[in-house]
Amino acid sequence: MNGDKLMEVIDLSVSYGPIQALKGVSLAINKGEIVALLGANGAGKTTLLQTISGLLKPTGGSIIYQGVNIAGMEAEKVVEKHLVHVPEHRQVFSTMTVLDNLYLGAYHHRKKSKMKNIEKNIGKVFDLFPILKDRKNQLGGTMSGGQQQMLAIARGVMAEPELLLLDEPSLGLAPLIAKDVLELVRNLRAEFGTTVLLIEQNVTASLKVADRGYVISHGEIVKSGSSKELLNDPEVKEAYLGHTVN
Amino acid sequence: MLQVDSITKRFGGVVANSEVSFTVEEGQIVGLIGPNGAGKSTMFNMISSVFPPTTGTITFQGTRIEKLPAYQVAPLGISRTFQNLQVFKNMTVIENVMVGQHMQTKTNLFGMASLLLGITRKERKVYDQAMSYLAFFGLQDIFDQKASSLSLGKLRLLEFARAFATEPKLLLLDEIAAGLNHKETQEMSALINKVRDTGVTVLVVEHDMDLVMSICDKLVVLDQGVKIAEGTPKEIQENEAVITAYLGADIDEEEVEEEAI
Amino acid sequence: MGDLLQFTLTGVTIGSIYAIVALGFVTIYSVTKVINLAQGEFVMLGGLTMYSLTSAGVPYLLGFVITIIVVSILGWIMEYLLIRRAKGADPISLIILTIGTAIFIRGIASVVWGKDQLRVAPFTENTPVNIANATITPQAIWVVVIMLLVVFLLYILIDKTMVGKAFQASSVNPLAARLMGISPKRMSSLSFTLSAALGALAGLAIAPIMFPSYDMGTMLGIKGFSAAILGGLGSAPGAVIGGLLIGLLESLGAGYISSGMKDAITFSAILLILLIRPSGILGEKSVGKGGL
Amino acid sequence: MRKLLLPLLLAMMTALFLAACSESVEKEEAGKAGGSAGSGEVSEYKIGAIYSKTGPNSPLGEPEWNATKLIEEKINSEGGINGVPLKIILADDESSQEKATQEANRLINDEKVLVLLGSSGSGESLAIKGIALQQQVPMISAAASTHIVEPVEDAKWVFKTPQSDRHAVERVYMYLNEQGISKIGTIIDSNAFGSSGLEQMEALADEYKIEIVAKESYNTQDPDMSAQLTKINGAKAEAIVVWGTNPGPAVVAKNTRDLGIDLPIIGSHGIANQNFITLAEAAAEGVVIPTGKLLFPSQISGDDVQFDAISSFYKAYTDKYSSEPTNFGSYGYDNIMLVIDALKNGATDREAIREHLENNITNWIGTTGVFNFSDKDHNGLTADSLVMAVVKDGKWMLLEK
Amino acid sequence: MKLQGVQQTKWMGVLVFALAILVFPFIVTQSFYLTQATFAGIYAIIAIGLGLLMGYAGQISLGQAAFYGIGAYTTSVLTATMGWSPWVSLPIALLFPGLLAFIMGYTMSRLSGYYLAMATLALGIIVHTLLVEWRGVTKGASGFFGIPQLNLFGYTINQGIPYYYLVWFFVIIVLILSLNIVHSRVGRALRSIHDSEIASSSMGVNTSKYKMQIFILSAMFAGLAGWLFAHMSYSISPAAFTFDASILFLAMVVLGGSGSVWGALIGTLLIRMVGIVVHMLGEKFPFITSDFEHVIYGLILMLVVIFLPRGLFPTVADWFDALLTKRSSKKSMLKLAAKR
Repeated sequence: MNGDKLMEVIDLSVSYGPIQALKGVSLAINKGEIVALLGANGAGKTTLLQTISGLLKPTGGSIIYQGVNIAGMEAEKVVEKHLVHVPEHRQVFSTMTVLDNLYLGAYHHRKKSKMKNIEKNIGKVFDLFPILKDRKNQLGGTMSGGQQQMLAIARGVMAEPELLLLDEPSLGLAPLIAKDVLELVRNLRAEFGTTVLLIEQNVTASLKVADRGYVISHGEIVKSGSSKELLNDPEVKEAYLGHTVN
Repeated sequence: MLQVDSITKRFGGVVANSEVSFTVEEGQIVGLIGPNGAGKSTMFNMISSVFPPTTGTITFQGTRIEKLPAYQVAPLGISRTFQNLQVFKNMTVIENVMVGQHMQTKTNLFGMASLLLGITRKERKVYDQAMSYLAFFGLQDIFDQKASSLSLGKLRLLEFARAFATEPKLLLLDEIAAGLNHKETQEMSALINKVRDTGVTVLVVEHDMDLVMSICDKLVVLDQGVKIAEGTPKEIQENEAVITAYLGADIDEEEVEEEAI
Repeated sequence: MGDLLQFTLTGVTIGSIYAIVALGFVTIYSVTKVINLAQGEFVMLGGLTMYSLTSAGVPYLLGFVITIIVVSILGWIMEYLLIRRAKGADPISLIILTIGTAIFIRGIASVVWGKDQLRVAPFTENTPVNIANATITPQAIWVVVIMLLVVFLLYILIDKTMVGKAFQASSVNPLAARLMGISPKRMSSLSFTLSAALGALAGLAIAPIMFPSYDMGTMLGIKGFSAAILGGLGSAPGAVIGGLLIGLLESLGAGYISSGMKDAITFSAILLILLIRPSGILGEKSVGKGGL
Repeated sequence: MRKLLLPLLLAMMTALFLAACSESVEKEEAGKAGGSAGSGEVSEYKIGAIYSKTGPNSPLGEPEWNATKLIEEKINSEGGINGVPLKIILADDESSQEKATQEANRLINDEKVLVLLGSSGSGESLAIKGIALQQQVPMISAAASTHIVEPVEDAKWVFKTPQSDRHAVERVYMYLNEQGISKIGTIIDSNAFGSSGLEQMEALADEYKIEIVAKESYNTQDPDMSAQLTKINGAKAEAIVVWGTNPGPAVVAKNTRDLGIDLPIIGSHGIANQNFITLAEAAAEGVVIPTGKLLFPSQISGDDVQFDAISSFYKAYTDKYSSEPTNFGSYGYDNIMLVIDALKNGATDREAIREHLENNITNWIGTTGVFNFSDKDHNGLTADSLVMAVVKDGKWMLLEK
Repeated sequence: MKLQGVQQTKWMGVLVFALAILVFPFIVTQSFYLTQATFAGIYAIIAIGLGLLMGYAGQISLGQAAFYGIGAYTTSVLTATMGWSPWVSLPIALLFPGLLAFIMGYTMSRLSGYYLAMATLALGIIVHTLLVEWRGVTKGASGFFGIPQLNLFGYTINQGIPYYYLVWFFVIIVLILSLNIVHSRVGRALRSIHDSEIASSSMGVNTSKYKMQIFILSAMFAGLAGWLFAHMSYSISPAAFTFDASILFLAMVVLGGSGSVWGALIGTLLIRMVGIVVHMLGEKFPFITSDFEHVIYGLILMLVVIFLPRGLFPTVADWFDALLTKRSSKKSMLKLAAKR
C-alpha cells in the first residue's frame, strides 16, 4: 500500500435505466499491485470494470488514472492510455483467425511502434500460450472455451497494458489451466510490471495471486483488506453462498 | 412433472450444457443455481423452447417439448419470466397482463376485424380477470400506466403477473430478484410462495442465495455446464463440490486432471 | 456456340457492373449492418461528376481522381450527417433513411445536371475486340478489369492491413473492438467513404457504356442490392458471385428465353435461390454467441 | 386524451387545406366572371393544355408547352380571336397519369375550359380521355397511341394530331418495301412507346409482307443490349427496327456496331432529335427514321403545301426559344391552331367545337401534316405526312426517295 | 363500454373524421382538390395496410405496388375484357392479391430482415414485368383502357364528388376494420410482438401466423385500392405500379408513424399536401418544378427517421398527451378520488 497510486476510483455511480448498479464505489490501485474484486454475481463487479474502461458512462464520481480523470472517456481512447480491459465471456473476434485477433490487440499502437515490435510481442505471447501458436490460423469462434479465454488474455497483453482489467479469466477453464492463467498474471507483473485488477470466481485461487482484495455487494464496496485477511473472513463465504439456512 | 434428460447444448466450439438431467416434481419450488457461466440460462431457455438442445430430451407431463416452438409450449402450461426484462414497454400494465391471457380466448384476425361494435363481452371478461391478477400481485393501482414508466421492482412484478396470467402449471422465473433491494426481494419470496400455494410448480434461476435458500424445496447446482449437485438447500450449502464451485478450491493442493471443456 | 459466348461475355460485363455496386453494399453492411440503398446514387454521381469535369476540360486522368475524391467526400458526409444520427434505429428505419437519401440526391442531381442522358468518353480507344465470333469492347474489358482490381484491392485491404482487420473486428464484435482502441464510429465513416469511392469507380467505368443520367442509380442500386443479398450479405466473394450471376441470368435469359421477361426471370431465380438458401449463396452462418 | 387531439389535428389540416385553396377560389371566381363556357357575351376564350413539362416525357412536353405559349402570345398581340382574347391555362402533368387526371379535372370543372389539349404521353392521354368522355369536353391529344382515337365510336370527344404509331410503322414498312427488305428483327423499349410501336408492327406486318423474325425488348436504363442484338442477328434479320426514345436506341446503335453487325438500323420518330446523335456518335451514322418535316425545315422544298406553315412556325419558335421545336413542337402548334380555327369560325362552345373539328377540318394544313378529320377518323393523317430521315455527318438529313 | 388503461378505438375520433370527410366537398368545392382527396383516399387504404404490416408485424414491403397493381388489373380484365360487373369482380380483386401474399408469405417464411425486403422487392419487379409483358391480357406497357365506370342503383359514379364519397366510404371501413384489429386481442398480441417477440411467443402468441395474416390483409387492402383506382380511371398502365410507387407508400407510412393506424392515414394526407404545396409554389415561382417534390420527399424521409423515429402522429400525440396530462392532472386526481 505504499507504491504510487496508478488509479483511484472515487464515489463512482452507474445506472442501467431504472437499476442503479453502482452506488458510490471508491477504491485505489497502486502501481505493480494485483488487486482482486470479489462478490456474488450481479453485485456490480463487471459494471465497475466496464465503467473504468469506458464502455459505460458513469452517472457520478471520477476515475483518476495516472493523474487524469478518465471517467466518461470513450473506450477507444482509454485503451490508448495502456489501460486494457479483457472482458467477460472472452469476446474474441469469432470469425477471425487467432493471429488476426492478436494483431487487433495491438491496434491502438499500430502507428507508433513498428510492425516489428508487434511481431516481437506476438512471439512473447506465443511463448506464454503455446497452444495459440499451434492454432494461429484457426478461427477464434471454433476454438474451445478455454482456448478462447487464453486468446482473449493474449490479445489484451498485445496492447502492452500498464493496468490490465481482467474479468473472470478462468471462467470455463479446466482447473489446471485456470491455475496457469492466474500464475500468468503474476508473470505479467514480474516481466512487464503490469498492474492488474482482477475479477475472479475462484476466490481462494485469486486471493492467492492477489495482494489485496475488495468485496463488492449490491453495488457497494462492503469490505477490503489484504488477501490473507479476506481469505479467512466468514463474511466472504456468506457473500457467495447466502446466509446459513437454519 | 418436468423431466430433463441428458441435455447437451453447444454454441460453436463452446459447450454450454453437458449431459444435464434432473426432474421437477409437481407442487415444488425448485432452484437452478450455479456460478456465473454455469449454463443456467441456457438450460432455462431450452426448457422454455427459446432454442432447442443439441442432444437430449425434455419431457413435460408426458409430452416431449424440446423441439416445439415457444408458442406451442405455452399452451401446455409452461410460462416464464425473463432475466433482462421483456415486458411490452409500449403497452400499459393491464395490457401486458391481457397479452398473458392470450390463450384463454380464441378469435382470429378476420373475425376480430369484422366486429364493428367494438368491445365484446369477452373482452370485458378478460379485462376483469386481468384486474384480479394485478390485484394478486399488488399492481392494481398502476394498471393504466405505461410499462416503460415503471420502476424495476414493479417491472419484475409485472413480468411475474404476466407469466402467471397464462395460467401455467409450471412457472419458470429467471432471476426474478435481480436488481431488487432487500425488502423487495423478501416480498418477492413471499409472492413466489403465494403462487406455489395456488398449485403452480415453480422453477427459479437465481443469484440471490438468501432468496433461493429460503424458498426452495430442492436445488440443482450447475457448474461449467455440468450438474454437480442436487438436494435440499441445507445439503447444498454443505456440499464440498458446491463450495468449491463457488469459492474455488485451492488448486495448489488439489491437482485435478480432467479437461473440463 | 458463338451466341452463347456472346451472351456470356455480355453477362459478365453487366454482371461486373452489378458486382462493383454490390461490393459497395457489402463494404458498408459488413462494418455497420446498414443497407445503403443510396449506393446506386454514388454510381450516378460518379458518372455525372466525370461528365462535368471532362466537359470543363479537365484532363481525363485528373478528372478520374477528382471524381473519386468528390464522391468519397459525399459518402463521408452522408455517414456523418445521417447514418451516425440514426444509429440504433431498426433496420426498417435505416432502409427508409437511405431510400430518402437516394431520392434526395437524385432530386438534386436532376436540378444540377438536368434530365438528359450524357456522354462520357471511354477510357481508351474503343474498337471492339473479336473473340471466336463474339465481340467485346475495350471499355467492357475495363469494367471487368476494374471489378477484378476492386476485388483484389478489397482483399488486400480487408485481409492484409490493420484497417481491414479493424473493419472486420468492429463488425464481428463492436464491444471488443472498442476495447482494442478501434472506434466503430470512425470505421463506419470509413466504410461509407470507401463504399462511395467504389460507387464512383463503378460510375466511371460504366459511364462510357451506358449514358449516365440522374435516374440511373435506382436500377443499379436495385441490382446491386439484389446481388449483395443473393451472394449473402456481408460476403465480398458472395457479392461478386451474386453480381455475375445476375448479369449472366439477364443476358442468357434475354438471349434464350425472352428479353422482355428477363427481369422476371432474374428475380424469380433470386427468389428461388433464397428459398433454398435463406441467407444467400455465401451467407454468414451464425457463429453463435462465441461462448456464454 | 387522444380523443381531443384528433379533431384538433383535423382542424389544423382542414385549415391548411383551406388556406391552400383560397388562392384558387379567387381564380375560379375570375373564371366564372369570364363565363367562357356559356354562350353570349364572353370576355375570353379559355383553353386548357396539359403537357408533360417535367418527368420522363419532358423532351416531348417541353416543346409542346413552348409552342402553345408562343401561339397564345401571338394571337393576343394580334387582338385575339374576333376581338376576344385567348386564355390558355397550361398545366404540367409531370408525366404521370395521376397528375394528368387531377389537372384534367381542375381544368374542366374549376377553370371551365372549352377544350382540353394534351397530354404528351399516351398513358396520360388515355387517362384524360376517360374524363373528357365523361364530362363531354373536346380534347386534342399530342400522343402517339392509336388507342386514343380508336375505335372512334368510343372516342367521340377525342382527337389527336401526331401521326399515330401506326403511321410511323406504315412509313417504315413502306421504306423497307422500297429497300427490298422483308425480314426484320425488332427491339423495343419495354415502356408504352415501344410496346405500342411493336403492336402496330405486328398488326401491319402481313399487309406489307414483312416478317418479324425476332422480337426483343429492353428496359430504358439497361446498360447493354448485346444479348438481344446477337439474337436478332442470329435470327437472320435483314434489318433492325428499334422503337424507343433516348437513350435506348443510342445504346442499340452502339452495341450493334460494336458487335460488328452491319445490318441497317431503322429507328422511330422517338429519336428525331440531336441528342440521339450526340450519344451514339459514329454509330448513329446511317440510322434511318420516320419523322415529321419539322426536323429539318430548311430541307423542305418550297412547293410543299406545308412549307409556309412549317417555316413560319420554325422561325417564330427558334426566335423566341434557344432550342429546336422538334416534331413535338409541331403537335403543340397544330393542337392549338385547330382550336383557333374552330373559334374563328364561330364554334365557341364545347359541343360546337367538337362538331367543327369532326366535320369542318378537311385539307387543313398543319405543321405535322394535312388533316382530314371525319366521324370515322379523329387523327386525320396518312403515313405520307411522314418523311424518312437519315443520319449523315452527325446531322439528320431528309432521305430523298 | 370503456375499459380504462386499454387501447380502444376512439369512436368519437372516427365519427369526427367521418364528418370532416362528409363536409369537405362543401367547403372545398374545386375539382382539383377533390381529385387530390380522392387519390389520397385510395393511397390511404394502401398506407393503412402497409402501416399494419410495418408497425404491427414488423415487416417491410418494398413491393406493395404489386398488390395494388394486381387488384387494378384483375378487375380491369374481368370487367372490360370479360364483361363482369365491377361489383362482382370486387371480391376477386381482393382475393388475388391476398392469395399471392399467402403464397409469398408461405414460401418465404424462412426469410427475415433484409432478405425479406429483397423478396418483396423482387415480387414487385416480377409483377411489374408481367403487367408489361403479358400483353394478351394486360395490353402491355401502354396500358389497359376502356375500364367501365361503377354503377350504383342505376347511377354512374363519376369522377368528382360521387367517386370521392365512394373512396372515402371504403377508407372509413378500412380504418374501422384496422382499428378493431389493433384494439383487439389479436392487436395486443401483434403490438407485443413488436416490443418483444420472444416474450410474446412464450405467452402462446403464434407470431408467424399473425404476421402472415397481416401480410395477407395488407395485400387485400392494396387490392381494394387497385379496384377503386381502376374504376375511377378510364385507363391504367403499369407505370402506376412501380418500385417508386412502393417507395411512396412507405414514405406515407413512415411520415405518419407506422405504429398507428391514424398515423398511416395522416401520413398519406401530409404527403399529398406536400405535392399540392410544391405545385402551388411552382405556379408562383416557375423554377420550382416537380423535381423539388422529390427532393422534399427525400428530405422528409431523412428528417423523420432521424428526429421523429416513431413518425409524426405518435410523437405529436404524445406531446399533446403530456401537455394535457400536466394541465388536467389535478382534475383527474380529484375525479379518481371521487370515484373511490
